[in-house]
Amino acid sequence: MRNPGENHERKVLWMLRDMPILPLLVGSFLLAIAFVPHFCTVYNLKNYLLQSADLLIISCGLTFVVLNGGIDFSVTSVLTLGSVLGAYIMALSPLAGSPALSIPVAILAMMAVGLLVGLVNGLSVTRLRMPSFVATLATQLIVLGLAVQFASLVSDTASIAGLPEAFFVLGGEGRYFFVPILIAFSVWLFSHWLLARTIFGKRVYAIGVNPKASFISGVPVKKTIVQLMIISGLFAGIASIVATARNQVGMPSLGDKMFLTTIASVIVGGTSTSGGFGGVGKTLLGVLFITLLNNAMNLLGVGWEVIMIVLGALIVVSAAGEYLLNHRQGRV
Amino acid sequence: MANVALQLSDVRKAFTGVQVLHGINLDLRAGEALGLVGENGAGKSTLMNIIGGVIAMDSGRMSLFGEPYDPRSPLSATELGIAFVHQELNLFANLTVAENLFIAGFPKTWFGAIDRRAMRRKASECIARFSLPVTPETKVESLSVGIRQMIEISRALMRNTRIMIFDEPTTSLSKREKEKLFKTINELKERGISIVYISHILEDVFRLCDRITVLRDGRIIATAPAADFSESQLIKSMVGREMTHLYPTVEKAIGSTVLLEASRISWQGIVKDVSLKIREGEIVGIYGLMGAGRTELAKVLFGVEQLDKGEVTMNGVKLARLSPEICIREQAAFITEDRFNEGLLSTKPVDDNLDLVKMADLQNRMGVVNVGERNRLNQQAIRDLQIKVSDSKRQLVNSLSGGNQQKVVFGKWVMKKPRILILDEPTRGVDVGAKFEIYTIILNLAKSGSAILIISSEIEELIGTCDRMLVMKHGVVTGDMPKSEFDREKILGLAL
Amino acid sequence: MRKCLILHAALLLAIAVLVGCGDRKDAGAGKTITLGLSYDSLESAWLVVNHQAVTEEAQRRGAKVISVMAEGDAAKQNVQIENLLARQVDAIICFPKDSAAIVKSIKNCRAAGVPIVMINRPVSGAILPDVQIIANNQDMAYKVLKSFANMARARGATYKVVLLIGNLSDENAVLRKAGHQRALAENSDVLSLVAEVPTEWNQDTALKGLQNALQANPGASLIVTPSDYLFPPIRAVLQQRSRWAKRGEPGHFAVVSFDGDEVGMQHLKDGYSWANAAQDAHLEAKLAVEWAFNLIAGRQPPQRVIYDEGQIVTAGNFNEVAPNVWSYPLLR
Amino acid sequence: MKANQHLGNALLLLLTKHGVYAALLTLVILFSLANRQFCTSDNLLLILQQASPMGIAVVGMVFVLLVAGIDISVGRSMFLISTVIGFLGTIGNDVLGAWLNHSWGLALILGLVVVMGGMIGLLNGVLVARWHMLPFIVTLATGSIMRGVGLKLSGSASLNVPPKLVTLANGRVGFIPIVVVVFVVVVVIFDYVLRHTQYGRHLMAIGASAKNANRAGIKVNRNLVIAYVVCGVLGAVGGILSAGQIGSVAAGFGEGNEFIVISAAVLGGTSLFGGKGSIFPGAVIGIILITTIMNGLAMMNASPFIYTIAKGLVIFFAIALDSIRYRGELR
Repeated sequence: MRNPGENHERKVLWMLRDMPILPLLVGSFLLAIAFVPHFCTVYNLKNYLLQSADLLIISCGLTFVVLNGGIDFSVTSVLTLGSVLGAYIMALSPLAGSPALSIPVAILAMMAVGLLVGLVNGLSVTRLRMPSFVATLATQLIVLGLAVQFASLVSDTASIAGLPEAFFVLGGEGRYFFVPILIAFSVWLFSHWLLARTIFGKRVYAIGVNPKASFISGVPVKKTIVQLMIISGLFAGIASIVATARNQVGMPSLGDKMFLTTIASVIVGGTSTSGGFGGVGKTLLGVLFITLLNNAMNLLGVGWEVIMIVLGALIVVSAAGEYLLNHRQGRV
Repeated sequence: MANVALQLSDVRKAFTGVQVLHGINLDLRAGEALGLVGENGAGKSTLMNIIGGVIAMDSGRMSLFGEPYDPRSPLSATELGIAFVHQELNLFANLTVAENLFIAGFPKTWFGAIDRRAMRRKASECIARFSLPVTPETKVESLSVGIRQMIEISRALMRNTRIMIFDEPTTSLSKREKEKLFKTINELKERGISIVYISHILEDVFRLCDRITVLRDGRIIATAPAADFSESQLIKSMVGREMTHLYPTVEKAIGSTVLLEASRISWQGIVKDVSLKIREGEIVGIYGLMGAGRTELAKVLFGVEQLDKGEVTMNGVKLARLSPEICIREQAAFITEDRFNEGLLSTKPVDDNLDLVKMADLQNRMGVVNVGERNRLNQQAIRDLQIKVSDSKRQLVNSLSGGNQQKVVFGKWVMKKPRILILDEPTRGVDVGAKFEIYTIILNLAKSGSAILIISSEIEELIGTCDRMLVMKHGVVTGDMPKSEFDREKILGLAL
Repeated sequence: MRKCLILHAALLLAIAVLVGCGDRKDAGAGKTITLGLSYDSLESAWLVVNHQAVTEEAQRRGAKVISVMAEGDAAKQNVQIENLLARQVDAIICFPKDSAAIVKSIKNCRAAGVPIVMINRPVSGAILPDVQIIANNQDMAYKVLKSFANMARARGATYKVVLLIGNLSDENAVLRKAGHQRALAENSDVLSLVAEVPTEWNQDTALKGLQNALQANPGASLIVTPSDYLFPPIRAVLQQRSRWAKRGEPGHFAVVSFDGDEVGMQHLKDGYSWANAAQDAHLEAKLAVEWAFNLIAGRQPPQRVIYDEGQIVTAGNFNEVAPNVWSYPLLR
Repeated sequence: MKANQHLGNALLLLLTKHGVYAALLTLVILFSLANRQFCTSDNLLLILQQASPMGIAVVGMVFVLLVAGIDISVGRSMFLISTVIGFLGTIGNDVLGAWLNHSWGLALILGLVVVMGGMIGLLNGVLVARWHMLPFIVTLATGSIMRGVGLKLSGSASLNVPPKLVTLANGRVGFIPIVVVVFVVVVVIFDYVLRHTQYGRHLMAIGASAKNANRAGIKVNRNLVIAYVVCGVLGAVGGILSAGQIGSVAAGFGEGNEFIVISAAVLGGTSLFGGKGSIFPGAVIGIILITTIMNGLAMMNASPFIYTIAKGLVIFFAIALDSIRYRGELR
């Protein structure tokens, strides 16, 4: 600041601190193009984007909660219950005969599941004053149990197949591969708009930094927290639509293993776990990076267990890096 | 000088550029009780925190019984025999009395477990000394504040203590408990332990202390045997400073409409039956000592805490329920005393702080904030309040000086053009120059017809700015006087 | 600042190392055939042997093998198969996690023109893979229990049956349950069902479930398990109740099993169990690789499903039949 | 109105303090009515036996919860530890094999893997205490690392554990299962540590207020780390016994155990906000209650998916009760 020579360095530092993931993403992408066989093919890049789609949707929702310094473990269960319920409506319910009716009803139902679970989470946090990480841990179990129980009641086999072909468009079947990408992008754009442009977004950031000061400044803290939990649930519901359409069955195990990648996308992207800093822009980079990692390692034949180790280590490194940077800045 | 327990020479300390202690020289003799008096903000707590190892001094020397003394942590101070009885309680409510007494070092059996029998025995002795109505096994959470404080004192006494510092120890004690404490303190003196006794209750200070030191504005004004002071002399030397800063003069008129009215407000036994009325253009001050219930009154008025009894009327509207949101709707504003925790998003840029209140008015039906308008208003506020910030979009609030931080808080509310302002310690941690600017802001707001309530522990400030003053003591209003009757000693007398 | 840069450099380096670790010999490879293996998991001993046999057989034929593991996540298996397709494998051999969800991958393979062979676990759905190499689950489950019933009838014994049930998202489990139930119904004179214990293919669930079922039904005397994989918990429970005894010894508790892997056959040989339906890990591997090569060469199979008829080994015919079972050489 | 509020508060206090006993009693009566086999000495012993391995882990979790931390990696550290034991058996080294089949050799190896559990706890503790990271994020991440390492070791196959261990975990002393004996010993030792040692009292103090504890001269960070180490060690012991009970370690082993462990601790009255909780009776009654629910539901032939829902509801209500008087930030 005082020394003009430091100016350039400060700019780089600012960029690195604000978006440490960006150079990493670009670097990894170049590495992947150079060294991973078949990475840079149309088929694979298409896959790459498709694989990011549902992850992006669900991570965007989670970003809102993390911005408040909380967490939402229940998103994966919403994915599961949504998938099973939607598939039931489209394949087994009395509506199943007419896809024109059953598909919209199913879509609404899947979103309603997310909305409802989000509402329960939000009320648990604000009214019952439960910390979100346990409230959602509990709802995760309950919703998952409901999903599996429901599936076992309506169907002999656990997964529900026989969904209408038209529904698969939402999952990017055949030449409609752009549809899920478009959905994910719209959700992302909407989230970005919410956070950057609307009063709701500004309030989310304010509460994340200092709930007490926000309350005194007239921010409806409880209402906003309920809203962001609902968004998290709702987006998980939307992700459930895309994921179900992509896998073409309703699966009671759909979200089981997805939480780690989701939270890793948010945290590695650079949203602070203590709240108030970050956003869906960073989450987008996080999603692209994590999916790239998954995709490239898969192409290289690296096992999923290695990917798990890498994801865990990345979360630790990101959180530690955040601590180091903030500590020096005197934030904390 | 063999009998000097603790010697301080030229101890200095500054916080964010504001000098709090200007070269303190102090001797504490072995076995004496030294009273330390001064207004709030005179630097007593800072001084004691330096001695207790909670904060480090900037420069100066301390020596303890002739040895150089520079504590790194509260622990090292404790180990060297300095014990602290704080205003706020330091006990663990989930543990028993005996456990609390021995928390720093339990008596142990040969294999390392806690020797319960020894602990109970020693604790019983301790309890017996104060004849407290507890057993060693009583859980602290079930005890009254007074008893807890006595336990805290006992805890300090258990250690090999040579110097004990009491910071307002009697605020929550009953009369009987207080008598017991005084008896103990006298015993301690006889055993050769030095006492530093900080209190606003001058009567107690006279009764207990051998010598009294008066601290004002971070300087020692006088140190003399207690017998050399009279109570009125003492008060005079506590407040009797020359006007160090000037107050702006703004011509304004007080209207007849009552904008803020509170009647018979009570909250949790800390605010008791308080009523007040403020008219448009009027500035009302509330003076009181720490713990008088001033801050709590402000919080209740603004709905931060829910009042137990009473009514609040704003702009002639009787409010059934109070919350910051509702108060803001009635065009009220509240500047808290705790800027860091309650006023600012300190890790966010200036812009994000300035628009926090106003942004609710800048949204369209979709909830989209009009960014252009916001930036315009922010820039206007920065200009109007002369906030010194280079890049309001990027620069974090916590990188600003105290005065500019406070101006950001003002800016946040002023943008909303409030009709009612509640200001709690509006110039705390603000340097002299910025104080003047803040007074100007306040007076101009009053000129434009706002009703203003200022809470402060600086009498000067209230005398310089207010049209009327209330004095609070133990949650009750003990005095109400117009500007013509302002008199420092009378005000302090009502508050003490 | 420097720390920040070093951190980035280190992370990129780590990624580069990971990339370097992967094999990329096929980058410019010529005409070698590449087989993609997508297994759900290798939880049971049968699968371990089968997976190894497939790999060895393929390599013997000069093919290169890329193996991915879905770790019990059907959605991930679909993604992994997409990535295998991106790597331009010539054929895929798949042990699916979810019999319904895998249909999506079959479609993808169709679209990419890559043949896919299912091994051991059948597909339930409208679209079948090019070839399924599977055991005749329902038939074998029926036969093995029926042969036990015949032995019981001959000895004049009657049994109260505790039936273990696998994960119902696995078509194998569904079919074996059906086979077992048919045998139970037909032989109700000697076999009566007292409890069904869902295991989810989880040994811990099986342990607790079995403990509770035996507690609730003290008269039970036969455990029917759909897989040798569940033998460890069965053995543990019986040991706890002092019922782990050989045939003819006091306290003996009868067991009828499925798979014919090393563990199951050893228990049969040692006299702890009565009968086992052995499916051939080696044979199925050999057939799968053979048909993968046939399909690559454009030869279509006579029928879509090729059965491993399996062998029913019982206490009575052990000496004659067991030597034909693949795991026989491994027995002690 | 005031009086009403007081009554409500008193009721709430009663519920939080003694609700778990009432619930246990009600359940026992209900299940006994539903199935005659429930209230037999055999079945009650079985419940104890099923509860013991997880119960040992709950004791460790109480330590972490007391200092307002949490360890959601406990299920996965169980998986890693048990996999290591199974893996040693597959190496095929003769010496190692002989050790695994020898009582003292096995004891030594078990001792070593328990130390490994302690190291995992140490890592968690250091990241939480020294690096000021949120406990649930830290343990989520380390948990996934451990799972990855475990899967890498086992190649996702199920591994057999040494027969000696199976005999140990399923054996009995007289009529009492050995695991129950181990559980009782652990409870007695750690309850003693918590109640009667300086360390235990310091944990309570830190949980009540870390700031005050620091001022009172307690070494907060060191005590915090030790709490995580205890949790890691006891998690490892619980995991080993659980694997021994099953007789093998499959890829799904340990998944979800953290739910059981945490909810048992909270049901037993341990607060998530620190400073409140006990091992006996708290942790013990908590894990017995959960096991009883599972056992009873199984006896009533309930669908296994109902278990998941029941587990979720139990943890939800336990934590809702715990949170009612919480006055901190909402997040």
